[in-house]
Amino acid sequence: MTCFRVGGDVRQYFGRKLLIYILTFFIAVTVDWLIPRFMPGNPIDIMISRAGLRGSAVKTMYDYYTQLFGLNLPIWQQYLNFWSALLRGDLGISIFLFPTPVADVLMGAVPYDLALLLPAILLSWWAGNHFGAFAARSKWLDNTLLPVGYILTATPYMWLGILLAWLFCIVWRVFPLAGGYSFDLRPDLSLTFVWSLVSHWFLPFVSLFIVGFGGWAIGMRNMIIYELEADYSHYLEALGAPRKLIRKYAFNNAVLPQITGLALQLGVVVAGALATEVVFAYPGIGYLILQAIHNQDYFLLQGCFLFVVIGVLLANFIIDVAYVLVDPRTRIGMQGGG
Amino acid sequence: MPSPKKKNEILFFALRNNKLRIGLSIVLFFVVLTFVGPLLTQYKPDEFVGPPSSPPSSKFWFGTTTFGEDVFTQLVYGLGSTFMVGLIGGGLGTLLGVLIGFTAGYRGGLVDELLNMLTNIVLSVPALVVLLIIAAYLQVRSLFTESIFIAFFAWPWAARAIRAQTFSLRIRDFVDLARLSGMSSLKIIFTEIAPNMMSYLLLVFILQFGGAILTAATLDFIGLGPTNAISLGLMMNMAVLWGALILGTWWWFIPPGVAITAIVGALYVTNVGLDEVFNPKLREM
Amino acid sequence: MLKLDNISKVYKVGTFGGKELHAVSNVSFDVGDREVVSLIGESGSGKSTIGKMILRLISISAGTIVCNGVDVSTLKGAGLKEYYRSVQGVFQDPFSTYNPIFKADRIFTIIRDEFFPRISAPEWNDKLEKSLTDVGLNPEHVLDKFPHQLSGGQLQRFLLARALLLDVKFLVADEIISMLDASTRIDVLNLLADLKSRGLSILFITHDLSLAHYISERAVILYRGCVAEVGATEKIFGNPLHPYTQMLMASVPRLDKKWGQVEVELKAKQSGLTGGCVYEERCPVADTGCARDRPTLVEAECDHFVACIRYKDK
Amino acid sequence: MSLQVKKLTVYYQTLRWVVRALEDATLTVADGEIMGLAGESGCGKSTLCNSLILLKPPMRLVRGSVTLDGEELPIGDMERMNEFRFKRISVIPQYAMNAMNPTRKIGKMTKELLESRKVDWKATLPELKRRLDLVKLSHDVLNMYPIELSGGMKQRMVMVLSTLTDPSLLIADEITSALDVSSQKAVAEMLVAFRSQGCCKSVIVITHDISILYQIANSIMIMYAGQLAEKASTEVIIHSPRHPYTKLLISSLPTVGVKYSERHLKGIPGSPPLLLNPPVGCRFRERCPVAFEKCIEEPPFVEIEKGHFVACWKEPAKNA
Repeated sequence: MTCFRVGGDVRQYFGRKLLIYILTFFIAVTVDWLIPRFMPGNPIDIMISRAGLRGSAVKTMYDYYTQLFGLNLPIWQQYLNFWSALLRGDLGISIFLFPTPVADVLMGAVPYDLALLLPAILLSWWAGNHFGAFAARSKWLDNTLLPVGYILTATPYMWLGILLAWLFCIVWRVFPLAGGYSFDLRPDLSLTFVWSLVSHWFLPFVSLFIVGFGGWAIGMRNMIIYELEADYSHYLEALGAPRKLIRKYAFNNAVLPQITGLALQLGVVVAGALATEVVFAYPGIGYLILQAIHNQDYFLLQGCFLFVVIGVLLANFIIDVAYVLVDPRTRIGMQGGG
Repeated sequence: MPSPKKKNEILFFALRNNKLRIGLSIVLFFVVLTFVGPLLTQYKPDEFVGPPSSPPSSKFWFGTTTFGEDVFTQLVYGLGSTFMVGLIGGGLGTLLGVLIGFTAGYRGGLVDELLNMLTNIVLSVPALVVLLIIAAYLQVRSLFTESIFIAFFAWPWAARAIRAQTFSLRIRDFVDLARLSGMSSLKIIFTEIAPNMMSYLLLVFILQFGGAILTAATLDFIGLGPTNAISLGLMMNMAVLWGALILGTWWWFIPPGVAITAIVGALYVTNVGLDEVFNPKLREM
Repeated sequence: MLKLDNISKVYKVGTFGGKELHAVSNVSFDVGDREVVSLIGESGSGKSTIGKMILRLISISAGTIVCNGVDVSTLKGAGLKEYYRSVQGVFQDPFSTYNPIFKADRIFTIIRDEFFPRISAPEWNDKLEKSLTDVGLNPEHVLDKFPHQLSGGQLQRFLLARALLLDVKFLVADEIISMLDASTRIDVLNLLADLKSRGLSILFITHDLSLAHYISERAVILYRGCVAEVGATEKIFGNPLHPYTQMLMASVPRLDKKWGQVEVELKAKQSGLTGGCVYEERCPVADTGCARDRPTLVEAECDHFVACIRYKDK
Repeated sequence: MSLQVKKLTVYYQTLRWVVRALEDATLTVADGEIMGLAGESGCGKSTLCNSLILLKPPMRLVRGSVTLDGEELPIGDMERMNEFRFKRISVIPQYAMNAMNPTRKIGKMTKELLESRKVDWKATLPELKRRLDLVKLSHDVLNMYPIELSGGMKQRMVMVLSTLTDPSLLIADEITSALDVSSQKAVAEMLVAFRSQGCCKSVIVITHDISILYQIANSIMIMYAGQLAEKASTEVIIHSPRHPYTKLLISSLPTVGVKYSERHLKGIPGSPPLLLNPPVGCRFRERCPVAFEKCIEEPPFVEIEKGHFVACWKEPAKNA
């Protein structure tokens, strides 16, 4: 691995990136705090109307809730409390799972999400790039395999989920339809439980994988054609270098912008995952959000929002760091070399 | 290799580019279906007209839903709202992108740095999640408000592309020559830079249009679509909610999905075709 | 006509404008009326930056530019437009100076809309035709054509015709012929020199010494943003003083002398100047006396003469 | 032995039109000879040399043959030609500034290139280092990325790279045009040093700047609109050219001694013909002051004196 010379500029570059992410997080949290307070409809009224209370009980419950959620304090006080609670990791109490705090509910859903998202994103990124590079090899391949890529990337995530669910769960009965694991099992490390986990996980993973795969294939096809037209490819050709070497260099250079592409596409992929989880009732954050919406559980909804935002921003920052490590041009460019 | 007049040269390649031809024909087919469809069917999308969950037949071309609504009618009306979201959302997104992209690209310096930061911030916030929250709170949601929210989160993609293109045009000498001829910056942007980017703006609009449709479909699917209109996403949502999978009524959720995939796919293919027509380097491929 | 007084240009580079790049640092020279001054420098010497500062296409970090008594650096709006009535520029790449999607002669219509709004059509047409013929173009062949249908030479002549239409007093020609072919290049250069006779003063920016020598009376040698040498062209080319200029003169590929010859000549001139023995520099046994005075031929032995102070007349 | 080219004709074939870029080029380059190839843009000089080493679409070989050191070069066949590239015939490209893979260390890239061509890297390393000293580049340039080198350094590195396997013919395509005057002279002189050190037997130097050729070339070939106009030793071309185009071209070059006030140089009126459907016969006909009815036929490229070839009816062939 090349020795990583940390010059002054590199720190400044990361400092600036970090600043942007912190600013983004700050704005996202503020937006998240603003919504319930300024949107039409008051969460407390909705909760009470759902509980079907009458007469004096309405008043007392209203006061109790207002006091509980601290809605009676002055606005800026509420904002500070919100931040202090957030920093302590207390995301408030879920409404429809009343006593359990939002944080715990989320903790239950996060492992499923990571298990689904990480492999789906990384594998589709890796496979898509190699497929795109392969498709750019010849005109015939380009004209046949590429439209497939366009169809895939145009498919709405959830629709592919429904199709797969219908085909594999209903028509051919190969995979279970809903849930994280079959209901009659208690979570333990036995083989049956693990197998049930995997079989529930498989279809959402495949649908996320396929749609993402199309997008990366197209991106790579365009980038690699651009690199194969670059001067250094022509020079290697003129020196009789074998096609394999030229393609290897072109691929390595074409992959770099795909890394930044990964950071940009993260938000879109996460959104797709939410929809897919709804189709398979897969107990990730997406499914939680759906339940929160149906039960008007605003605090759970806000908690999910914060988790997703933090996850995406963190991933973006990691990808930015990886990019500087991998691409010598930016690293050396920053140190004013050359 | 000098070429004859620019105009008919582009036309020459446009007519021969089969990606463009296929893409455009599919999109046109659905546009026609949107206008002709409602005339072909005498039902309303939410009217109970036939036996529930009946398979496609001569009477109900795409069969009926669990409530006995005609799927074909729902599809046709849904297409209308999907295109509407695409137009308003995509159009507004492109407009915002153009404004911010142009000013950032042309002015440069601090303005560029600030606008760029704003673009990156909105880009790194996962748009759909924020949309979820907003939509969840809005009890009554119209197609129009949904399009505006979608546009609000789609413009950064357009802004990035247009900023890069404006920047590459700004350093060209003909901008300096225009300034030497006493033209004001605004006039330079609209009479010198913008016309050069018409082809590019079209490409950006097509992508925004497709993107808006996909985002709207996802939103509707989660149940946060317009409350007063039918859309393809809503159809799929209802299908899943009311057990179309278990009942095996495949004709309820397959047509909307095919429609969205076909429209958005055709738009992307048209985009690639246009890109090949406008920039000769790709033409040889 | 135009006086540059200690002008500098500093660019902010790096993230948040951390570091400063001194493209031009306190350059001063002036261009008299009806005079062609060549600004010679290699890439990165800041010659184009100076050109852009004079044309007010980029801001001036320090110093002033005075044109006919008016300080140009502070001109704004109408004042700047008036300034463009008398000062114009011609750029290097003809195909980047024309907006590709419009006809080439659109640059004239822009001029008419901006500077001659109330001129009548026939009057404008023959003013246009006159300036086109002045630059050696036939109006029928060149008007109503797209830029890619005209040659580089024709496009550059269009720009000169544009300057004639405004009857400018001062023209900044930034490498205007470096993209042209050898055969068409010289005609555009002659045309530029003819403009001088019509009362125009020209700042000819180039990296090509032979072009500068051919066309300019005075030359300014620029190196990394600072003026190395200024003066009459013959003096600078004939007797370069600054080591950088000497290196330039020794390196420029000429058609009459090989590089080796030029080097020997330059060396001879230098040592000749000092009046000492010409072999002094490479002589292994040279001493201080050798550099001071030129030894004459002495008869060291019968019918054997030598020019070296180590030998006395027999 | 040397390079023989017979009746080489190469066209550019694109979707809509055919450009007849090179027409019946016949020439020889002796061993140890540095031949300058000059002409205006679009005269076919790059097409001639590119077809010798990398003839790929949109270029199309119409006819003609090329032999190098007695062996026939299969320029039409991309695969078979691979064997000759880099080992027998090599090129310093016009785009030398970004000819090296930006994201690879120069040393690693060279190693991979050599090994891909079955050349032992360990055996070549000392020779590579010797040549780096020859072009005044420090050895730790092998551990750097191309972005860390200046323009002149990149040019010299590509020069060393292209000649690493001692090709018998080296094509230097506009290697000095992008450089400043000082590094231009250094690079030109290094090219001559490479030839005399045996790094390559003969060199073709392509440039539009004839004064550079005067400094380093033994002979100069002038081309016009895809046809060979004249070839002779440098002295003859500069001081006593015979082809009308060469005469006008040389006379239109402002050398350092000439001043506008003393002597008005004259350019060549008109512009080179479009090669979509080039004029029949001699393509300089329309612009040539001495053209006459015979010029409708294509003048043969004939030797009027020892080593002096001209393609013009006005210059009677030695034996005619």
